Amino acid sequence: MGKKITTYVLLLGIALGVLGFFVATAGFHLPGNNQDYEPTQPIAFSHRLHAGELQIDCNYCHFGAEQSRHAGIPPANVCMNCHKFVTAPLGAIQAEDKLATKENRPPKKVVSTEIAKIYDALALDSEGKPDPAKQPKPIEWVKIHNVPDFVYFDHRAHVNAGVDCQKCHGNVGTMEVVRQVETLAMGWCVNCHREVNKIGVNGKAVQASQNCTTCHY
Amino acid sequence: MNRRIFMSVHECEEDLLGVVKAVRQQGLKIVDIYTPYPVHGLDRAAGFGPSRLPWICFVLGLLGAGLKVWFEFWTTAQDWPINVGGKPWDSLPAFIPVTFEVMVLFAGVGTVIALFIATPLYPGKKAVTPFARTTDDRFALLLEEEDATFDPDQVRMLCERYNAVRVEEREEKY
Amino acid sequence: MADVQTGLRKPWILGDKSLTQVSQDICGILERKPTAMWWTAFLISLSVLAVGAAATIYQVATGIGTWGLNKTVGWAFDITNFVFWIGIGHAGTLISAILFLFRQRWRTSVNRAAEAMTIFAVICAALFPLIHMGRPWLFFWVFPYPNFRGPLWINFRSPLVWDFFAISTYFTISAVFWYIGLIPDLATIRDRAKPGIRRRIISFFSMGWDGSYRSWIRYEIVYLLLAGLATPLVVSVHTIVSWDFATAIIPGWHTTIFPPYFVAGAIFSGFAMVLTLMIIARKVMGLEDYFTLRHIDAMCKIIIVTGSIVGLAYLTEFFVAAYSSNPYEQFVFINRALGPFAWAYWTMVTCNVISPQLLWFKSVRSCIPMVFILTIVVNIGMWFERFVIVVTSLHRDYLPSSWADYSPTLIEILTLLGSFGLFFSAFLLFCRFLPVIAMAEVKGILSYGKSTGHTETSKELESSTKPGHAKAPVGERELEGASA
Amino acid sequence: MPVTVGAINTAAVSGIPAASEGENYTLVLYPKVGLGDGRHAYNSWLQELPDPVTKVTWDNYACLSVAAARELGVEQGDVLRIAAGGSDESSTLELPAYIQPGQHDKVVAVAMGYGQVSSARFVDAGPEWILRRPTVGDNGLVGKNAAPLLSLEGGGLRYIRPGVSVSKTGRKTELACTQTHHTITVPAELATADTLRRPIVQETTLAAFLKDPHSGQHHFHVFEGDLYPAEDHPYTGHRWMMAIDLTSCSGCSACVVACQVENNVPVVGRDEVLRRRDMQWMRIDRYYSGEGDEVDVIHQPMLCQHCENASCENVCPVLATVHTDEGLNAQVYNRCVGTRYCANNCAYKVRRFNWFNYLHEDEVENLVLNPDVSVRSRGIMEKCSFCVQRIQEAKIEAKRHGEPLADGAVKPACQQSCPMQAIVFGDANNPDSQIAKLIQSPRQFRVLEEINVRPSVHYLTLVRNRTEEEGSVHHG
Repeated sequence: MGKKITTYVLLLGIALGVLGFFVATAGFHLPGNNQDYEPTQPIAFSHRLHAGELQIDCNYCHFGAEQSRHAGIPPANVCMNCHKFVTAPLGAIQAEDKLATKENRPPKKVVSTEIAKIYDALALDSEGKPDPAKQPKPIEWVKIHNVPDFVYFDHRAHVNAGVDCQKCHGNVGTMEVVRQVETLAMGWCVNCHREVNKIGVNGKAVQASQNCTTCHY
Repeated sequence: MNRRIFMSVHECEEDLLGVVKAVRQQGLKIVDIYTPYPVHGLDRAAGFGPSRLPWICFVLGLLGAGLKVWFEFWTTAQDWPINVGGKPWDSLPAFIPVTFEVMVLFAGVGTVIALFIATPLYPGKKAVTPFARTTDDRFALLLEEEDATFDPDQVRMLCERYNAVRVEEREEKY
Repeated sequence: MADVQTGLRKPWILGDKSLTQVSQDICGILERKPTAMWWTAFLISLSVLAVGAAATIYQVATGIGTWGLNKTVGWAFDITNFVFWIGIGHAGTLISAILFLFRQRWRTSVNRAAEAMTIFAVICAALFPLIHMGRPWLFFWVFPYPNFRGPLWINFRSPLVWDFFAISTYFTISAVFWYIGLIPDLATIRDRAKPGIRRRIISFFSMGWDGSYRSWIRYEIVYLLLAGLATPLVVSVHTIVSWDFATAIIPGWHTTIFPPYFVAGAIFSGFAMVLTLMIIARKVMGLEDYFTLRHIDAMCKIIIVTGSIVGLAYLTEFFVAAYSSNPYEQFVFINRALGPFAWAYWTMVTCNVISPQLLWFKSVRSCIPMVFILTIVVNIGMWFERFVIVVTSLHRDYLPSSWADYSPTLIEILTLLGSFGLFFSAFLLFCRFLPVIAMAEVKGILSYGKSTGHTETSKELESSTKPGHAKAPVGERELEGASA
Repeated sequence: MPVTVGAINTAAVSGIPAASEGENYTLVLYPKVGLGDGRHAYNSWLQELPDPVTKVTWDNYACLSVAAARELGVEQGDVLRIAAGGSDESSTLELPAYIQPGQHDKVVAVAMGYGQVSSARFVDAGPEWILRRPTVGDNGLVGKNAAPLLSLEGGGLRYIRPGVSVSKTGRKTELACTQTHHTITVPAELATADTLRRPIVQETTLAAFLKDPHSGQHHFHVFEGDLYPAEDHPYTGHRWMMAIDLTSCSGCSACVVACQVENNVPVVGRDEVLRRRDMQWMRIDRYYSGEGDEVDVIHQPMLCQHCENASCENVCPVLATVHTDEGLNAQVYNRCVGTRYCANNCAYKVRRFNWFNYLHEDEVENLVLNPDVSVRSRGIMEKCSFCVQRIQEAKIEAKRHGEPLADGAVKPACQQSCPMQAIVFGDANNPDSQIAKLIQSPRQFRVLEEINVRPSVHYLTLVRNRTEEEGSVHHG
């Protein structure tokens, strides 16, 4: 009897072990492959809201993509183009308005906690005025799409050739938190270069180079 | 089903060759012969047919060479042609060395695997020797007592004429 | 059949051995405890290996700059050692395969040790292309495997890729050939061994070999096929190694004579190394009856032939350089003979061309210490041959501005020594744990050259005595055999 | 095109005293090409820049003529004591000898700019390993300061000091030299008469050139046809080529430093140079031609020739060096496993190997790394890329603006920095480009053309400003 129990326990253990192994290795990537990387950013910026719902053009914020190698992370000033005026969700502002009417006082400016972080970074007070007590400091965004140092990817060439941002970055407009969709492995780049030489980019014929020196120098 | 086996053990290859020829003349059925080393001429004497392993070797060699030529051509000229030192995409002469090596590898390793399967031999297999010293210095001839016409005494006398050092009969499952 | 060929020929195995005596002699070595001499030799080899390993680890950890190479001389000790060891590794398969095809009976005494030597030498050789890489941990990039780079394949036009395939094939086929040859002998050891862990291990590897003649037929065919495959393979391997140089454009490398020249050189050095090892082994392990003066004599003759081919190749190289009227080519050869590495060149000529000529004399061939010294001299010479080819061609090539000298660092020298440590450690272990002489094959040639007395006696018995003549002993043996 | 040579202002040199007689030598102090008077001594690039003539790095030395060295029984590297009278320490200098053909027999020349306190920072230069030798001398500095031997005369510094004595100290040091064979001829004892001079530089005199613009050319057995089908590798887009005018090149080595700066080429330190492992992608080969002390100097900038039939590419097992469809010989660092086969098989020996992890040794240098070029780690081959990062940038910018790539839009660092404009780079498939015209020049030749590697770097014959048609020009 004791032996039987031992056998069952052992079998169960093995089964659990195998299950655990598959669970643990399900997210396995080869070294250097950061597919599905989804870090938490210092500000809970929603691409779904901005790029998806509000239909803001990618190039509005990532204006470097057309003119330089790097698409760039927009400086906080770019945020302020809108967020000088848009400071909180509509609901919060309406609530404050209601409250102010009730209390019979002028409504206070409502700044959501996330937008307040932008103000903080630019050393502004809650009214959007420079606050001499604060020091401007950069927002420490976490880089998601990263290629190794020996790879020279150029946004300019791709954007001007008409490649959609989504081709490499996935449908960012649906992502609350941005995640790396593609592998960004060399084969992924090369195979796209091969494909577009046959079918073109959005109907336009292109010549995508497959020379090593296109990316490596 | 059981069968009766008649075994005769000899001390040297000349005796073995002699007795094998003699039993063959008598039309007796040889089950197997156990020897410490490959005795030349015994295959003909015992009437064992030739092995088909050379064909396996040949086919595998051709397969290896063919696959390799195709693979080299495909990788360098088709899948991703890269200009290396101005050489043509399909540099067939440069592919010969590797093709040859892969041919030998396929043929050699494949034949040995075929041998292991055909014999069969595999690691950890338990050896069943009819007589302990057949891997040392004894030659054992195993005959099958097919039917009633097999006269053990007569065969024993035949074997002893060729200096059989031991003669034995046993039942065997098969 | 044996009675037809006997009489005039002398036996290869001395001492009028019986079949069981062969098993006794060869297995006895493995069944006894190792001698003090074996321990001494093994510990020395192991220490040398440890020092070499330390040097290699330091090199891999720090950078290949710990070797004395420079921008002009990119290869020196590394590829010299590689070609040297590969050359040593050629004798084994040559003895096993080519001499088997030529039905040279004397090969049976040396083929097992020579094959083992081949395997260890190829391991030593394969080590050098690996550790000479700037990034040895990425060595697998030389293999065409599917990958996430496109996939990006490899350059099948590169002789280094050919090398990779040639060496791995050669190693695999040699190892398989060696193992196949071992199976019947392992069965012999198994059946002699006392029950216990040793017997279990040997039994595992003997693959249930039982000496059935049906197996022997297939076995013999496979052995013949492997020999037939290994013969062109052995020629191809050193040919490909020589193409490392011959397909390059560097004067002194770029020459069509290299393949035959390298193959002859490989056999030359390989036979010398087999002789070195076997002369030690016969003494230490008491194998004088199996590895006789006649064997030494036969091998010395091959050394003379191959040594002379090598000498001819040296001359031909000079002739071709002179005839080419290519200034770079001519310079390289004059520079070899008279330039800064002239000492290496003349060491090579002395050791490889002049010293083997002594073997023309029967008295030298039958003097074992003399042969022993000459085989070592030949191997020194053959190491220098590769050194001369690699270094003197590189150090002064086309543009005089980039001419440079080369001298090895301590790390390089220790790495070379370490490879010897590895080789001898492995060989000594082999001598301890596996039969040094192919028993099944030696048994097959025992009757060769012997007086046919036994056969005649049996014939006599056949005619004169009645059946059942062999009496008492049979009964005894029956008892003995009953335990099986 | 006639060439006029301005009259030499002899008045300017009248102040130099005549060479001293007997045992005494005249000491000539000169500012170093790279270091100047020492103001650049903290700069490792310039410390490792080979002197345009002696090719020595990381040291100063006393140059003696061949005859003077013979007279004093001095060999290269013997440490000499140069005493300029006076008993104080500052008037003597101990420096290794360098034997300089073509120098005046009674002159001992010493470079200024060494022994500077700022060079103490190179004490740790170079890779760290057990057999390494230091970059700085016994004094903890690079070289010896020759400034105390300057004299003040008439309110001005005099760089020339007659009456110095030169003696051997009996010690010897090695000089870290990037080139150790100095002539274009091979050693006489190792050659037959017609193979003595290597036909790797074409030179002629002005007189001969004016008569025949093709003068000085070697006539090789030119390879007719090809074993391989040419249609496999047509160069239909850009075809990058370079031309280097040997007549214009003065050997100043600005290109060498420019290339080093642009391409993140590491500084390796004195010991590594001694081991002949200098890393500069571009080097200037300096050859003496002529007999004894009467020598001509040839400067031949040598860089990756980007051969169409590149011998390095065939031998790489892992496709780390391959050809692009614009004629570049690409070196892919991240694919390289470091067999060094390519470097061995390079006829020009222009490939450089990272024997150790070189960069990151010098903090100041690391601050000026070019972000557009990968930093190579150890075990990797590297070489001139024709500044492919600049090519890529220019191509993408031209495409962005929708314009064709203009001739001259891509300038590699060497061309950009060449004060003599001896280097021209461009697209040879563009018939209007400067390079397309230069490769049609009657002076055009390619080094080692006879081995059919088809280099993309063209040279223009060196024309010496001489009136005689033969002069000291030796034909191979």
